[in-house]
Amino acid sequence: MSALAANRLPMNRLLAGFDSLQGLQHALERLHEAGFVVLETYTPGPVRAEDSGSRLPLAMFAAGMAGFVGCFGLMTYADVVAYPLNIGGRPAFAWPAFVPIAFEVGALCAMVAGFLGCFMVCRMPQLYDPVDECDSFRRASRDGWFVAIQTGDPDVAARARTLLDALQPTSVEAFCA
Amino acid sequence: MNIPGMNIASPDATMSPRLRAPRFDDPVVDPRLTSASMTDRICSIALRSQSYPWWWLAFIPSMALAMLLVVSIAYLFYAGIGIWGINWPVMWGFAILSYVWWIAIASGGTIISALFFLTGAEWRTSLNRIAESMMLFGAAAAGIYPILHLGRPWFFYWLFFYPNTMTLWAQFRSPLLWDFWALVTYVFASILFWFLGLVPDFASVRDRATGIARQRIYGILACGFRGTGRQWLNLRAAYGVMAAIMAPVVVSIHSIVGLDFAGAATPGWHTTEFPPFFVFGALLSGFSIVLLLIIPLRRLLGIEDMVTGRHLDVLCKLLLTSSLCVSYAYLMDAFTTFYGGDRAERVMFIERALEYYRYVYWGTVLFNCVLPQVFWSRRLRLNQPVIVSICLCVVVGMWLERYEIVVTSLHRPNLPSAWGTYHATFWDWSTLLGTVGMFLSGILLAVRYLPIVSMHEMRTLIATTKARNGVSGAA
Amino acid sequence: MPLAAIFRPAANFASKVALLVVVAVVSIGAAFWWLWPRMDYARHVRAVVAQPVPFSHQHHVAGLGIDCRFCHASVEISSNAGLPPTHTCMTCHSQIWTNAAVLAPVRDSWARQAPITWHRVTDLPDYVYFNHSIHVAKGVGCESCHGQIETMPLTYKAKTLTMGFCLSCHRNPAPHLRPAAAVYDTAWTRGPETPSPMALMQVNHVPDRELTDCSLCHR
Amino acid sequence: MTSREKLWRSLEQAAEDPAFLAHAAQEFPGLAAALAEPLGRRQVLRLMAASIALGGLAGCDAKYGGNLIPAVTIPPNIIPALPNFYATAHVLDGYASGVVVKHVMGRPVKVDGNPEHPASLGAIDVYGQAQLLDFYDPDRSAEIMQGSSPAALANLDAVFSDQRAQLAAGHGAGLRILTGSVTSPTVIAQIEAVQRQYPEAQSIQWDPISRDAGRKAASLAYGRALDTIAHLDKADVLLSIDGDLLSSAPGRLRYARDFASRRNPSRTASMSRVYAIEPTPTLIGSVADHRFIAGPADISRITLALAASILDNAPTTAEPGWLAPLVTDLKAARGRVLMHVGAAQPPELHALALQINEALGARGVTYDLIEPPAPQALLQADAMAALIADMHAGKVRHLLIVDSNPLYTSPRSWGCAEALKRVPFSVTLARQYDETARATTWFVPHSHDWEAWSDARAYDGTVTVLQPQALPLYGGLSAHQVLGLYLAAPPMSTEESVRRIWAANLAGHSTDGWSEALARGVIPGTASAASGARLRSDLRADFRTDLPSGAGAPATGAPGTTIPPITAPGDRLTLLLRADPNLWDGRFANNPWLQELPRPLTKVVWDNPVLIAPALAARMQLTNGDCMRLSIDDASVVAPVWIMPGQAPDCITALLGSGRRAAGSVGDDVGVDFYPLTGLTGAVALGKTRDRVALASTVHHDLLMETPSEILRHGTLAQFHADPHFAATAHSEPHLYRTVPAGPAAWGMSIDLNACIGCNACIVACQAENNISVVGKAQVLREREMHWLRIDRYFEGGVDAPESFFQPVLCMHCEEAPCENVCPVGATVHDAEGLNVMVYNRCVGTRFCSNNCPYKVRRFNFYGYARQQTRPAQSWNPDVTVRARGVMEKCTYCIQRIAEARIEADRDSRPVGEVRTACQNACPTQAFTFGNLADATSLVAERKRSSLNFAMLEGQGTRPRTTYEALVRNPNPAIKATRG
Repeated sequence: MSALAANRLPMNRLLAGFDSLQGLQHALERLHEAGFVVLETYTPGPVRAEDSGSRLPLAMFAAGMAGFVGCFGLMTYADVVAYPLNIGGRPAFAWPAFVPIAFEVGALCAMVAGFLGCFMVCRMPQLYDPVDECDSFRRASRDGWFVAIQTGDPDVAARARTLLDALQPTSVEAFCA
Repeated sequence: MNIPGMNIASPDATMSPRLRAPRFDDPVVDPRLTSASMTDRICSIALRSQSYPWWWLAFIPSMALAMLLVVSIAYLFYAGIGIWGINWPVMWGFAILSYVWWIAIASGGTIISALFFLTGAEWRTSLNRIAESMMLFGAAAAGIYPILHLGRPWFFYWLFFYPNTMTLWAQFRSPLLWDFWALVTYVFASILFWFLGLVPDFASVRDRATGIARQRIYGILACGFRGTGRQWLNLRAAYGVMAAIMAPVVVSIHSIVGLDFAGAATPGWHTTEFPPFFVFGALLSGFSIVLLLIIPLRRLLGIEDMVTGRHLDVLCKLLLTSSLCVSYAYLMDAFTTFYGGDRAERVMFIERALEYYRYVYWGTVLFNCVLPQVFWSRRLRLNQPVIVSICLCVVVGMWLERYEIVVTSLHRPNLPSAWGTYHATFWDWSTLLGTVGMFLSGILLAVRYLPIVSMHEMRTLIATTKARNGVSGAA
Repeated sequence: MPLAAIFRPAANFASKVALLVVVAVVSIGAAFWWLWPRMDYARHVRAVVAQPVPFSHQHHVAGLGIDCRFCHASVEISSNAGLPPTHTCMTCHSQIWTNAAVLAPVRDSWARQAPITWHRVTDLPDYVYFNHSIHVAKGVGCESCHGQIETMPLTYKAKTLTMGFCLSCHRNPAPHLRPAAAVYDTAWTRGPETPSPMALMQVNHVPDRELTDCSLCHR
Repeated sequence: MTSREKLWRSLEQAAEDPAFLAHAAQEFPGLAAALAEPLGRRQVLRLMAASIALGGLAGCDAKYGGNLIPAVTIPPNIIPALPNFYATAHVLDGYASGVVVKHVMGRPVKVDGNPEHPASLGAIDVYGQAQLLDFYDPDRSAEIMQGSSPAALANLDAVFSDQRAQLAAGHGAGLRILTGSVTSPTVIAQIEAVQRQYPEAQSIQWDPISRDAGRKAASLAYGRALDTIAHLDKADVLLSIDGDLLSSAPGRLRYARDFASRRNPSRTASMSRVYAIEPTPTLIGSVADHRFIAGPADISRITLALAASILDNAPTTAEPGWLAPLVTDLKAARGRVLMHVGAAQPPELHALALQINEALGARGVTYDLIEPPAPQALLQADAMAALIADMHAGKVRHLLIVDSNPLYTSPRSWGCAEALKRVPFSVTLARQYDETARATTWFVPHSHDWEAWSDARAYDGTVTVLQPQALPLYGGLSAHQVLGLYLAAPPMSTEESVRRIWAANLAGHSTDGWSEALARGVIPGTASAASGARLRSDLRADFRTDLPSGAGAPATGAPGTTIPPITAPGDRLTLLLRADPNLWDGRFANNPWLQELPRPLTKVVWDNPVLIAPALAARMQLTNGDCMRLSIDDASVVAPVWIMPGQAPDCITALLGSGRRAAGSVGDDVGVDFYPLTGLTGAVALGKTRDRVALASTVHHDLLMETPSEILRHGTLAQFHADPHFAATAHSEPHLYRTVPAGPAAWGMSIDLNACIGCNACIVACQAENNISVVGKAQVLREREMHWLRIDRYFEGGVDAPESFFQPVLCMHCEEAPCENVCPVGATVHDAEGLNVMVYNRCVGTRFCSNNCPYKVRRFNFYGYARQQTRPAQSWNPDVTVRARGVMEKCTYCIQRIAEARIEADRDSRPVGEVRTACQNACPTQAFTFGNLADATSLVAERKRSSLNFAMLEGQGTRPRTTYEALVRNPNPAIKATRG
């Protein structure tokens, strides 16, 4: 327990680790039944396999479309309205020639939107988080499946510990936030 | 631990792939691996306190070459592109052909990491990071050429279009402009795609790191990724869609590079088959470079149990396939030339195949079409020395192919009075070698300091294979 | 090993700040890159250039009402408006202000038959071939490009003279035209009796050609 | 050197630098000059300085600031940025051809032909145009030299005053004046004046490129020297034996015009037929209908046979087979034939030609005999040899050498160098401190023809007054001034002396006539009248008709007529030494334009390889660039070879004029000096050496193929009569879209392949007008020459006797230009009048446009070539942007001229008038026609309606604005195996 945490508020959270996804999932069910407030899970891989609750793909599609249309429009404006020039006797509105760049710019917009969007919704960069104080937490990026729950007053904490200990956790640790 | 299916294989199949020669029936990942052991091993590579001797042996010459690139560029900007071998009929030379070559290499990486991600190929998981690094540094090497090759490089920004005081815009009909934008998109997209995939692994390294400096550095790179449910959900979603975008982008950039030539009326260029032809080329060079990278690395980094015989087998099959595609393209090239009945085209093709540059042409055919045929043999698909030598030939062959497309097409234009020849100068070569140095230095740095296998994807893979084996074992 | 959080809580704030800085630097850089060529400073607009003789257009034009063509004699026949030779200055200044200190360089030039070296105020790149004669012939006033010259005690560049500036007129000349008589009239303003812009196009015989062709100015 | 550094300073500095001002001093000839007081000049030069600051030198990078330096007093006739034109003449070996010099702000920037001048008719040759660079040449010497140390004009005066005393004492014994051929009445008068004052003085005229044979022949045939003037427009059948009518004969420009007037069947009722018999390819041979290859030996034999069958109606011998039909053709066209023998052939053949022409009744129709414009020694070479002998003998005490470089050009066997050592006092008057100047006791810088008054006669005798275009840039004295030094009486001003001589012709109106003569560039009524001399009946009696095969008199070894061909006893290999088509006798060696001008047939630049026949090359296993040792007697020269299709196998051709040692920074040590082999009579022995020289040719591969009809279309007169449209394409390509430029004008060009004689005048004209850089041999070897206009040369048929074709290629200004839609920044676009515009300052240098140009007419600045030029800043054309490094450039149809025309037309609110491109102006044969296609009455529109009109690479669908008229040749149906 680091010096930092010592002069902090009372330990009002618990971090419980399990050595498998199944263990974690089981624990989550029990915690829910017992009506504990599950704050967050920290896992070495996705907890639910492939399901999409994320709105990012939609955002990326929108950005991509915007990029495509905007770029295509700009090119059309430039060649048809702003400064029409006779280029090798080709028509001013040479729309097929506008497609490639519009596509590339659209794709770029989508990629950027996805990247920034992802960081935003993931609340990154978040260099410090109270849970970092837990010694066991380092395993979360290796093979430890962790759940953090809210424990207001000590007796709730006690109940939580007893419940968790019954689930063969690899570790249970209190921390404060 | 009982591994089902092993009983049919020869006894030594139970040995770890790290201790024996690769086999076609190797699992994509050694069942002995666990998330923990895999993660620790990969992180330990990035966290080594001092580098391997072989690493220095490779890195110092690479860096020297990269320095040569700096010198070449400095002199180029000082003296002008007259220092290159380009001339009146052959206005494009090494700069463009090396650009195309590098782009193809980079694209190969993208195809493995993005396209096969979408197809859910399991063997792709452990190669993903290497392939993406290859994409990144290949794109970087390619990316400098379009600016270097300009007569007045300091005006390169005229290719962006924005309201300026001249009220001038770009010329959107030019394939070169398409190419410029495809390249800009490709380079930026590659970086984002590559980095997003790295974030969870940086987190793993951060948490294994000792010493405040490393912890902080990897901590910053990990941007505070902690594997929360929300992070996993969105990161996987974003990564998936990005992969879905990278796939068409990589196809588009290579088609557009093809259009740089097909869009011109020049004999030898003016053919509609170029866009797919160039994509085939990208596949071929991509697979060969990946093989060239993983074969030494799996040994040197001791990851034979993650990059197994199965990987070699698959990649060689793919290399053979793309070689067949390329061969088809060459055949069509010849066919359309003579079927089309344009005099200049015919003359140019005959000159290309039989005259001054004939060695380039036939070298291309030998390296890209003939040699890869050995991979019809399963035994040779696992013979690492053979694979390496074939892949080296293919890499050279792909470069020769671009030489043939760029130079030999240009040296025989419509008017016989304008015919000429092209000879590279020292500065052509120094620039090319310089980019090779830059590429290798980049790869080596990545190997040394980055998690060279995508750990979070490997963890999933290990889990799923375990699950599958458990099921089949019960059956 | 004693494990502890790698970062302090402050790191979160620091990282946010860092991000903001990066964004700021990039956007400010871009903005400057875009704005710089549009700045009067970069274009030397309203920058007074020191001359061997502090010649005042205000005095000679507004004050004495000397016609532009008296000094810029070839403006109607040549691409080059022409700069007055010392001889032109001396036509008057051999009679008046014969020993004014400011005019010493002029008298000296005449005495030594050595030219006066003036410093350029209005400059176009060498690859732009501007022709004065055609512009004045079609009713483009001096003022359109040289500004309110009659208000300049010391001469400065009045307009940006960017390509955009030229095109703004070449794309739609009509509003910039004057009656032939008013081309050199610094005081002229469009009045009720002035023909409409379209009428001026007719009167001044502005040719029916593509005025935004590159070949018009670049050779 | 120093002068060049000055010239290369930034313009602002330069304009204020007094040294620069002095150098750049200009003058106003013509009307103004008659009145201008000396003050006027200094003022103009200031104006000129100003003009430079006012954007005279245009570059591709914008820079703010700079100075404006107006004149103190504006001289008359000078309007800033508007051109002035002054007539004068270009003199080569004494013969004048009228030119008009274009000045901007008082500095010459371009030379064109003078339409009023009979020898020019507006056309101009490469030498005439290259004068511009000679005039500005920074290597021109500015210092009087005594021995090898600089001296002042005062010293010269002093020395001459006691020289005058000495000479006067001896009545001028030992005084010799050596000049090139002189037709200038003023100079002749002055020399006569000198000879009056010093009776013993002798004057010698000598040119290394000799025309003695003609004079000798005339004296044989008519008892005195007469000049022959051809009227090719009158000749139905032209027989040219080793002819130089179109290449080096005086009046060649006029001849070319007349020649072309009978070559395009769609315009001339009766097309002429041209036979050429020659040992080495010449221009006229290349455009002839029949070119027969005959070595020097055969030529004499054939000519004799010809003479026999025409003069004595002897039955023509069986061989060669074509002789009989040729004779028949000649006889059939009686009275409308011309037989011409080239200057390189011996006098006897010339005499025969004169006789045959008379016999065929051609005299007075297809040619005239005139009194020579200026008296000449019958055999210059003999006179020169005698002079050198006198020098050896120590008889020469005082030698003045004007406009001649004997130490370089005289046969080494004569020992001019040693002889000169024995002359106590010798003066060279030359522009460069050349080979001879370094050997004489005194050197005086010679003012350029544009820097002094003089006069000269054309090939037909017409007189042009040479008026100065500028004050001497590098000081220097004119020939008149130097000759004046010999006369005790202070000489009158040169202008005065010239005027005085012509007062008579211009009588009646004193000033006006003079001014008009200056303005028009000719003095009326000065052409020589046709001579009535009668042919000697016993002509052939007194010269040997049993000419030793191997051609003639010279073989006897008397340094007689032309530089003698040499016959080796063993293999009968003859060395032909000819004037260089670019460098002439070497006097233009320091001219970068001419050094980099592709030789018409070999396209070789910066070198003068020996031309050998393919057969010989095969026998000796030689390829282009292999070095051979040519030795005659004890003289030998090592030179690279060039395989010349159509060269006679029993002779090799070498060009004189290269390998200068003291020409200047450009010309020194370029190529090989063949003068050591002149004047020798022994056998020429060939020895292969191990050396190789990289020869720079603008045809970058040696290839002989059938010219595809999509590129160059040609046929015979028979074909044309059968179907006048035989060359036109019937079908028209389908198209998706078609944008027709709005206009008002529609610029286009038509090039008549029947007229093009490959003389290169257009190339130099283009280079001069458009500020095209010279890149040097190394860059040409790397295929980076910059000429916007090139003349493609195609061979067809066997290597030994191919048919050759010329095709000028410049930007086609395609309406659907492939270059435009591949440029990413729109640096090359179309304008409303159909011009394919290249906007240099927008170009970023991707070079895609060049890759996509089917005609490969685009040139790229791989380096900053413009910055490397040796020409001073003020010699550039101020109306054309000087292209920077990394920028593409190409033919613009002389857009600066179009722009000026547009502006003038718009200013006066009238439709645009005639615009002539530089190439069109220069072309002697009017092969180029440029103009406004929108105007159906324009000449170009008419030419495009010609039945021969075709577009190059029509299949590309580029719809070029430049089209060609197909080449039609008129072979004699009776001669089967046409060529050779």
